[in-house]
Order: sequence, then C-alpha cells, then structure tokens
Amino acid sequence: MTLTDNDELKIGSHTFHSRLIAGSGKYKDFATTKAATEAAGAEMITVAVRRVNITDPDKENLLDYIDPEKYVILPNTAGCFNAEDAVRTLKLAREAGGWNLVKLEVLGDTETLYPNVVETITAAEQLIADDFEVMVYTNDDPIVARRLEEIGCVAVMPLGNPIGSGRGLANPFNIRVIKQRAKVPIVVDAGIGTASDAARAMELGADAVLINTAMAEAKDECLMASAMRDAVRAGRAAYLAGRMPKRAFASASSPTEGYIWD
Amino acid sequence: MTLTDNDELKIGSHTFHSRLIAGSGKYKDFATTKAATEAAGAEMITVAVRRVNITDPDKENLLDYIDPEKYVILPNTAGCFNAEDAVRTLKLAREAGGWNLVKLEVLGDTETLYPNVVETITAAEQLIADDFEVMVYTNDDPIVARRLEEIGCVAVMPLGNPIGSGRGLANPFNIRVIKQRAKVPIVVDAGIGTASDAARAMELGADAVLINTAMAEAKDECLMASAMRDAVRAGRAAYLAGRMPKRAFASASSPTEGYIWD
Amino acid sequence: MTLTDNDELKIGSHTFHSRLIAGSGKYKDFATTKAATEAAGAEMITVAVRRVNITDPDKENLLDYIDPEKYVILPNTAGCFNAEDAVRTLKLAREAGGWNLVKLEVLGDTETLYPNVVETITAAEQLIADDFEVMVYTNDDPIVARRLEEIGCVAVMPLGNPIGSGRGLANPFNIRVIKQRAKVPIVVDAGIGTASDAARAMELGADAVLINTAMAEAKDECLMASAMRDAVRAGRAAYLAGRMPKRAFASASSPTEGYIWD
Amino acid sequence: MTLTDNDELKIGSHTFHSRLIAGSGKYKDFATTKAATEAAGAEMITVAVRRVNITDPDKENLLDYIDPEKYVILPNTAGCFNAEDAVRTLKLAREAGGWNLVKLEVLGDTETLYPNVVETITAAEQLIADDFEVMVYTNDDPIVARRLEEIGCVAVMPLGNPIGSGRGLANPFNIRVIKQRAKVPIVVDAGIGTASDAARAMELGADAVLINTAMAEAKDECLMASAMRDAVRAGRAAYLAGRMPKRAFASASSPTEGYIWD
Amino acid sequence: MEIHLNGEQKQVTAANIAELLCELGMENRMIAIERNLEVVPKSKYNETALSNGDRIEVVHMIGGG
Amino acid sequence: MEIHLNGEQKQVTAANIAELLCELGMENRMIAIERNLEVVPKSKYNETALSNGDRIEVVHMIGGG
Amino acid sequence: MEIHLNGEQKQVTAANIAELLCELGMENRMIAIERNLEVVPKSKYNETALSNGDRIEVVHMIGGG
Amino acid sequence: MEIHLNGEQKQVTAANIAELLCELGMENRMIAIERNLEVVPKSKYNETALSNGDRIEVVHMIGGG
Repeated sequence: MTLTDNDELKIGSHTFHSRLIAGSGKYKDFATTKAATEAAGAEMITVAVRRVNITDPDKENLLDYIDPEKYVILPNTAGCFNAEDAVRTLKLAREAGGWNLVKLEVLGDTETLYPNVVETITAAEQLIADDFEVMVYTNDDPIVARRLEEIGCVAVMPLGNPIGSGRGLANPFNIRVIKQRAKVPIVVDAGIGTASDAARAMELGADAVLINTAMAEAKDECLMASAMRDAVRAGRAAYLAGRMPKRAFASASSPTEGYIWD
Repeated sequence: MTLTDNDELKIGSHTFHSRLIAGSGKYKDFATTKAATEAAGAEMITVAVRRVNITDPDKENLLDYIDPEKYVILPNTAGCFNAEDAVRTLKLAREAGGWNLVKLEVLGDTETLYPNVVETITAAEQLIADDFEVMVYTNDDPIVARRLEEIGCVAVMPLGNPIGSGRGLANPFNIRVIKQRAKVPIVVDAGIGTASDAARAMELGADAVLINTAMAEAKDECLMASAMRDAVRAGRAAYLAGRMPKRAFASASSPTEGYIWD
Repeated sequence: MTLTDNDELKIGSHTFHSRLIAGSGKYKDFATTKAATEAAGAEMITVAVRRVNITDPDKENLLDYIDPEKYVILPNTAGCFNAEDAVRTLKLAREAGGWNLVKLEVLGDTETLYPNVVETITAAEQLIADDFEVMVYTNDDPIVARRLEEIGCVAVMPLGNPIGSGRGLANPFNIRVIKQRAKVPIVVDAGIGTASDAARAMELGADAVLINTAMAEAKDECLMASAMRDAVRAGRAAYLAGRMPKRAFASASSPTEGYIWD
Repeated sequence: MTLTDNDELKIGSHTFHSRLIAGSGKYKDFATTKAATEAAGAEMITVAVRRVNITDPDKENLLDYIDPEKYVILPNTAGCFNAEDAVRTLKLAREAGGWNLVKLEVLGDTETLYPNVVETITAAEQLIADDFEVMVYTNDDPIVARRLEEIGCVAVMPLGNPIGSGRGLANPFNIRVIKQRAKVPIVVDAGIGTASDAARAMELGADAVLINTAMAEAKDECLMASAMRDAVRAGRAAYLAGRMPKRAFASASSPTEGYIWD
Repeated sequence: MEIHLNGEQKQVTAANIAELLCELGMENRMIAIERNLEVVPKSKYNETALSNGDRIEVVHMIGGG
Repeated sequence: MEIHLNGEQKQVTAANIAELLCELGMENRMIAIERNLEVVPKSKYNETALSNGDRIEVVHMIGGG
Repeated sequence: MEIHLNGEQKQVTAANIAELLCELGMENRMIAIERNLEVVPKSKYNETALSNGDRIEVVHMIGGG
Repeated sequence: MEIHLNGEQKQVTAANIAELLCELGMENRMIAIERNLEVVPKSKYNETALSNGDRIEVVHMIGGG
C-alpha cells in the first residue's frame, strides 16, 4: 500500500502516473529497448531525429518496437549545437508523428554535453511561439531555470551531471532550489547512474527523472530498469512522507529505562 | 518483472524473502508499528527486553500487535554496555519466546551509541557457546567484522552512522570491503535516514538493512515504510544488475551521425 | 623553500605575487579590515560603490585605511541586478579612482546571489567596448565561462557556492573543467568558508581565490586571514607539485621484507 | 603574523612546534627524504626496524641523512600483525637508539592495512608496562580511541583512510568526536593525499598529522612537502581562529543600501 | 515474605514462581523470570520456591530497534 | 533530375515528393520531409514539385536519450 | 535652486559641480559625480553648470566583497 | 660454530656478540642485537657468549611510514 498510486504528474497537456521518463538510446537492440522500457514502467520515451538510410529503406525501426499508441513519444534535439538546428529538427519531428510535446536540448560542448543556455533560451522562445510544448534541458542554475519557466517551457530539466557520466547529482542544493521555486514540473535529466541516484533526485523534490544510459549500459538492462522503477517510486514516496531530521549524534531506538540491572 | 522475486536471504536457520529488517522502537503507538511494519514488507522485527510494569499487568503489549507466528521476532540487547548484561538479557528473551536468533549489541557510549567491540566479541563468544544464533551490531571496521564472523556470528551488522542519526552511510568503502570478504550475511544497521540511503546500502552489496527511526520518525510512517520497501528492492536489483561505469566526462545517448545539417 | 616565491599571476595589465584577493565587506571596523587584509597577504581588495552620506561628509572612509597606492583597488558591482546599473556603477568607480580593472557581478536573485548570466554577458560586452579590464563573477557552467573569455574578460570568477554561505566548492568538477579550458586566469569567488576550502580550490587549478566573509566573520579575523594566506600557498604548491594518485586500497609506507620473524 | 608561532604540541615528554610528523618511507633516495623532511618543517620522523644486510654492511643508511640529534626519531612497528612482533620490534629499536617514544601499529590485514584493535590494545598495555611512551595507530572508532587513552597511550593516531591510499578523511565526524573527548594529542595518521586533506584534518581539531606517501609520491616531493607544511599551519590557524557559520543560502558581502538607483 | 521484584521491595504470599505469577495476575504471558540472576525455565515455575530476600526479575518484550 | 537527398547527390525521375517516396520505397512510413529547409506537410506531398538541385531531407525517429 | 541629490530633494546655491562640492564640504575626496545619468569628469566640475531639477549622484568607495 | 644470523645459517669464529660485530664489520653502528629472542644491551656485548645454533638478529633503522 502506497499513497503514490494516485499521484499524477501533469506535463503540458499530458498526464502521467509514472515519474520515470525513459531514453531509447544506446541499447544493444530494439528488443532490449522495448523490454527495459516496459520493466521501467515508463509512459514516455525520448527519440532522436536522424536521416533515413536511403539505401536500406526496409531496415527495422525503433517505432516498430515502441508503440506510439502505447507510449508518449518525446522527440529530442540531441546533437544540436545551435537554436536553428534544434528548431528545424523539432518541426520535422512534429510533422513525422504529430508530436507537440518535445524535449529541447541545445548543447554547448561535445566533451561535457552541457547546454548552451543562451542558445537554449532563444530556441525555446521560437518553439513556444510556434505552439510546441517544450520540455527543456538546462544546467543546474536556478536563475536560468526560472527564466525558462517564465518564457513558457512546460517542464524544466536540470542536469545532475554530464549526460552518460553516471555520477549522480553534482549539486543537490541547486536541484532543490530550482524545485522550490518552480510552478512547472522539474525533471532531473542526465547523470543518474544507479538506483540510489534516482531515489535521491526524487527525494530532493524532482517531479520526475529521465534515465537512459544507466539502464542501457547495465549488465542486466531489464533488472536495472526494474530497479529504477522501484527507486523512483521509493524516492517519491520518501519525499511525500517527510523524512526524519538528521542528527549529529545518536538517538536510542529502544527505551532507556526498565533495565533489569537498574 | 524483476529477478529479485526468488532472491532468498538465509540468516542462521531462517530464510527470508524480504531484505528489510524492521525495528519496533519509537512509534507513536502499536497500531502504527504494525501498519508500518506491514507496509515495509518486513518478515523480521527487533524487540527489546525490559521489566514488566508490575502495577499495570494488563497494559497492552507490542506482541498483541506483532504476531510472533507471522514475524520472526529478533530480541536485541539495546541499552547493554557490557557483555554480562547482554548475555543475561538474551537468555531471558529466549526463555520468554523460545527465540534462538538474536541481535547482540554492546554499546560503548550513550552519545554515539557506537559498539564496544571488545565487550561485543566477549559476549558473542559466550552466546555462541550457549547455542544462540547471533546477529551482531558492530562498527564499520573490516578487521573486527571478520573476527566476529570467525567466532561464529550468523550475520554481521556494521553501522552506517550513529543509531537514530539518519545521516546515511559515513564510510561506504568499509561497508563494501566488509561485504566482499564475508561469507555470512552483512546487514547495514543504523544511520539510514531516507530511501536513497537504504538503496545505497544495498547497492554496496549489503544483504539486508535494519531500519527503525527513519520509519518511526517520518511524518507519514507507513508511506516512508513503503518507500523503504521499494528502496531496498531497488538497491538489491541494481546491485545484481551491475551498474554502468562512472565516467569523468559525457557520453552521448543519441547517435552522433545522420544529422540533417551534415 | 618553496617554488611558489616567484610564481606570478597576471590579470589584465596587472601582475600579482599573492593569489588571494580580499573582499572588504562585513568587517566590524576599518582597522580590522586593514589588519586582516595585511595578514592575508593580499595585493588586491574589492570595494563597493555607494552614495556618499551627504549629512556627514567627514565620516571616515575605507580608503583612509586601505591605501590605493599599496593595494590594487577592485571596484565591484555588488547589488546590481541588471546590466545598466552595473555599467553605470563601474563608470563612476573609474572616474572616482581611475581604476580600469573591475569586478563585474550582475545578480539574478537576492536569496542565492547567483549571477544572471545573460545580463552579465551583456554588461561585460559594454564594459569591454568601453576599455574596462573586466573580471567577471559567474556560475560554474564551463560553457558560460568560455563565452565570457571569448568576449574579452580578463579573468573569469566562477562561484564555489552562494556568496557568504561558507559551504566550500559545490562542484569541483566544473571548476576543474573551466580551468583546463581557460587561457585567462580563473578565480574561485564565493563559497570559501575555511582554509581547506581555499586550498582545495587552488589544488583544482584555480589561479586565485576571492575571500571575504570567511575572514570577516571568523572569530579571530586576522588569524583566519593568515590561515587563508597559508592555505592558498599550500593549495597552489600542491597543484604545481603534482599529487600522489588516489588508491582504493592501502599501500605500505614501510618495506615489506627484512622482518625479524621471516 | 600568526598566533601559531608559539603554539606548542606536547607528546609524552617531548615538545614540538611543528604539527607535521614526517614518514621516511617510499622516497626515491635518502637525499630526497632529507630535503622533503626539511621542506615540511618536521621535527619528528618515523623509521622502521629491519634486519641489517649482512652481506653489505657498508651500505649507506637513512640515519646518515636524518640526524637523530636534529630530529626526534619515532620507531614504528609497520608490518607487525600481532602484539608479540610489535613489542619485540620496539624493544630492539629502543636498544639501538635509546628511543622511548614509539609508534605502535599492529595491522589486521595486508589489503587495507587497518589495525587489529584487539592486538593493538594488548601490545600497548605491554609496552606501557615496560615504560615506553606509546603513540598508537588505530581505526576511527571513538570507543577504541578512548580505551587506548585510558590504558596510558601518550597520543592516539586514528586513520583518515587506508595507509597510502591518499583518499583524505573518510569519516570526519569520528575524527572530531575522538578529538573532543581526548586529553592526549590526536594525530591523524594515514589517508592524507594532498594539502587540503591535511588542512581539513587540522580544522577538525587534530593536534597533528603524520604524512608520508603524499610527500614521497608527489612528482615534486619538496614542493609538496612545503605545501603540507603550509597546509598544516593553515588548518591549525583556521581551527583556532573559529570559522564562519555555514549557511544554506547567500549573505551579501556588500551593504544593501545606498544604491544610486534607489 | 519480602522479595526484590523488578528492583523494588514487595511483600508476597506466593511460595513459588507459579504462585507469584498468579498473585501478580501474570499467568500465560510471554514473559521470562530471573531468580537471583538465574533464568527460571517455565517448566520449573512450580518447583522453584521463593525465599525471603530473593531478587526476582519479570521481563517482557517491548518496542526497540 | 538531380537532387541533394540526405546530403548526397541523387538522380531521380519523381516529379514531386509523393513520387519520390514511391521511388525510394518509403510510402507510409513515420517520416518527415524537408525541401530546401522547409518542412513539407504530408498533405502537400502530391502538390510539392521537385526541381533540379533541390535539397531534400528525409528523416525518421531513432533511439536517442 | 532645487536639485535631486543622492535621491533626496535639496536646495543649493552652487551654480556648478565644483561649487556644489564646496557647499557640501566634499572637495578633494575620492568620489565621483553623476549628473542626470552622465558621469561628470573631474576636469569638467567647473564648467558643468547645475540646473533646477538636476539629478545628482555623489558616490564613494565602501567596504564590499 | 654455526649460528642462525638474520634468518640464515652462518659459520662464525666469534665467541661473543662483540667479536661477532667485528667479524661482520659492524662495530659502532646504530643497530640492535637479539639473541634467542632476547635483546642484548650494548653494555653486554662482550659478556654475551655465542653458542652453536644461536638465533641472532641484527637490526637497524630504515625508511618507513
């Protein structure tokens, strides 16, 4: 029995019961992508936009495995380093599948894959003007996060650490501050490496987490996906339950009277 | 679907499917103790031994709520500061309920509630000679942990941080080293404050965790208990799944070719 | 004997032998400001620009204690929340003392005092066009840091943690990345709370640190200032010396042969 | 100017002005051992006891470089895994140089080089009965530390992390607790990898630190030694000065009134 | 007869442990008894006589971590 | 007629986007088309004529985080 | 003549900045003057006339991090 | 006569510890000697006779942390 069963997450015009957004990259094959995404209990999955291989048009496709009727497909702009490419990419995605909810990321650097926040703001403004519902990848700066909310993004997605690094949350304080001020959902994106990282992100108050590499690169992808599903539920429940205070010193769990040697 | 469904834990002559051992202290009332213990999915619960209140023999008792037929009752020696008191306490507990599996803790200090490892070793030797199955609370020193295993303890219970402090795991390295060398189950006891702490302990390889204050002092005890249940499952699954490697820098989740602007 | 004696730091057109920049705020009186700044071995000290108290023109002034002939005076824009106010403030400072080297900070928020990086970039461009040598306070985002260097700032000053928080370095990885890519000096500004924080910042490769609250709010301001002076030297020397590798396990300091019991 | 100039450290019958105890192991040659020990400003240096090489009696010796008239020589029992070997080793050392102040370490394990605290207590009792002044290497358990003080050790030396690991202080809380309760000097031994680690240990209240690998394995041994000297002074001064409080949020360093735009 | 019961002086009429538990209204509880530092097995309640000055401890299980 | 298709020169006989997709064997796929940097709506495939030198991009969704 | 001096209304007799500083007793200080949002160079204090309603800021350096 | 010197068999002619040190060329070193697990004080080197099979340890100080 947990109170989280009817705990809904609204992003833009969509409503979710799962708070784990799955990434679809890096899996060894589409069958594993599908199995892990199911084990994770995800309801939304990111996809990238790339050129069709003209020479082999019949090659099987991710969407042959991930049913757009069953999952909310979230096109992203992974690989875009300027606003123009990002906007162009998402217009194509919308035409391809009619998806209006999108994940914007405009990168600043191939080594860290950190966002270029100035270009990101520019792209977000253009997309919002074009009626997209924009979920936006950003750094962990609360000032930038608030600006992105103010211009109309439907969700702000601060990074925990570099994409694919698996190092968890570099700056929990900033994630907490971003959440405390936000009216839109905060999704921790990038950096989660194992279950406790996902639980920690949710305990800080994140409304959801986006996980890809940690599931796709685990030795047992589906088992890790189930771990992530449980960890996100655990972290959410712990956040709602209200944790005990931290104490410098000890506090006995057993009564300190009634001893037989008193 | 998770592989952890048939993942058994054997401690002494007992077998468990839950890896969360519940403490029964500090709850506001017995009904909450019972509800939270159920929400945690625990199969074993600790109890303390104290004098009966002679003047009010009909006062209700913990075991009116926690059915010894349903739960493995684990008598502990909370409050004992020397080997003699601890042994005396557990002999009484065994006579009261016929419980042979016990939790030994011999404290060194009221401020930290850290164990006195010298007295603990002495008490463990006496109890084992008297056919008890001893689960033993200790510090996070791998050398002491190995000694306790060598003298015949059925489980070693290193602390994560002071009892009731809720500060998580002070020294994850030591917990990992203790686990890597142990043949008996390692149970992280003390210090867990929230769900991610429990998940982290399990990810380090702990076979189980003992949780009391973090559930009893949460604003919503049952919701936190369910969070702990999920967190322990999550951490166990993540440990078995084999996590991704940590990387200093980023690793793209999406293919880095096929861009429309190439 | 240390190699750091002739280890010069060049910022804009200035050369320093001290790598500790002192802030002049929050001291209980000017005499303490002067004594602590001397104990810190600082060669540069920040000042703020504010209205003169018209009703009491003869009130003593900071610069009666801090000799502009002896110290490089670094006017800052503390309290500015937009580019216009910041530029206006520094033009006045330049007219007052002829100081061309300035510290730009455009804040985004009174609670975190984190920078508004978009306004900061705008202000920096205007000041650089007006021939100022701009040292710029920013967040710890390497992409923003590089942009600020590209537009011509003479030093980039990433924060370690919120101004006056004394919590040390929230994200050492980002500070290291910023440094590794920079051609201009990197000065860790904000967050340093005690000596080891300053040493750590320097060990990451920072070219200097700016310290104010940690000295002004210490119980013994001058003793803490001397601690900071030594800590900055220690961290710089350790960075140049090249530290030992970290090891998971132990490595004996003494030969493991020639024992009398072999 | 620092107050630490006349800040004395008394260990047993000795008085020191330096709070950095140097180890003499692992250096590439004796000349470097000597130069680094001088650069560190050490007044005491550890040595190990081993068999003379019978076949080459004229081979040069450490003590040809480290003058016992100038430094306090601290024989240790590195490599001993039981009380008997440790006592035997130190009796030989005392006969060789007349040294009564010794460092006792009885190891439990070659992988962690953590102490066997039970054997350590036994050896300490024998040595103290034989009039040795015993400085004792131990784990970071405050209960064990107090026991060692109670039996008469003149200094207690808790580890920060495994010997030669260079990982700093695993459990600062325990070091602080040990110090707060101790009447004898507390020396942090093992784990220090760079200058900020040494400063941090001193800030926790440690009376001194013992450093070997971090200096001997630095690329520039003498420069790192000078860094350690400054770091120990910095940490000590910061501890005595009384650091600023840590704050969750920011606190402006400049007055928040008198703005030209008010 | 006076005994030390759970740390306090108490006048009792019971001649043995079994009678003591009746007198205290504590039959059939999940408790344990110690007489002069020796645990008394349930099977020996009847045959374990009480003597003046005996130190008796009656314990039960309570909540504890 | 020669067009730039996904970054490569290609001879095609198709007169419009609809015919191009037939020619490529890509009818009824979940794809999108860009002609000279302008997205072409599915509803306009027939009426969108191809001209020599057109820059055509044909994209689809793939795995990505 | 009335001017806005550091945010407050003030009656002054000075005809220019130089005279204003005398009137305020602030000659030879390390200060800077802004007149109607424009910095006034020290070299122009004499020739910079004051007009009714001028917004004048007189600033100096204080302690700040 | 044969002794165990630092763990190895060795033929020596020395009749006592003092002579042994001469024979080994180790006079006036900062060393210590153990004979059959007993430390031999420097003052007793002359009077401490060697016997066949004695276990002798000669140690000195080396670099160690």
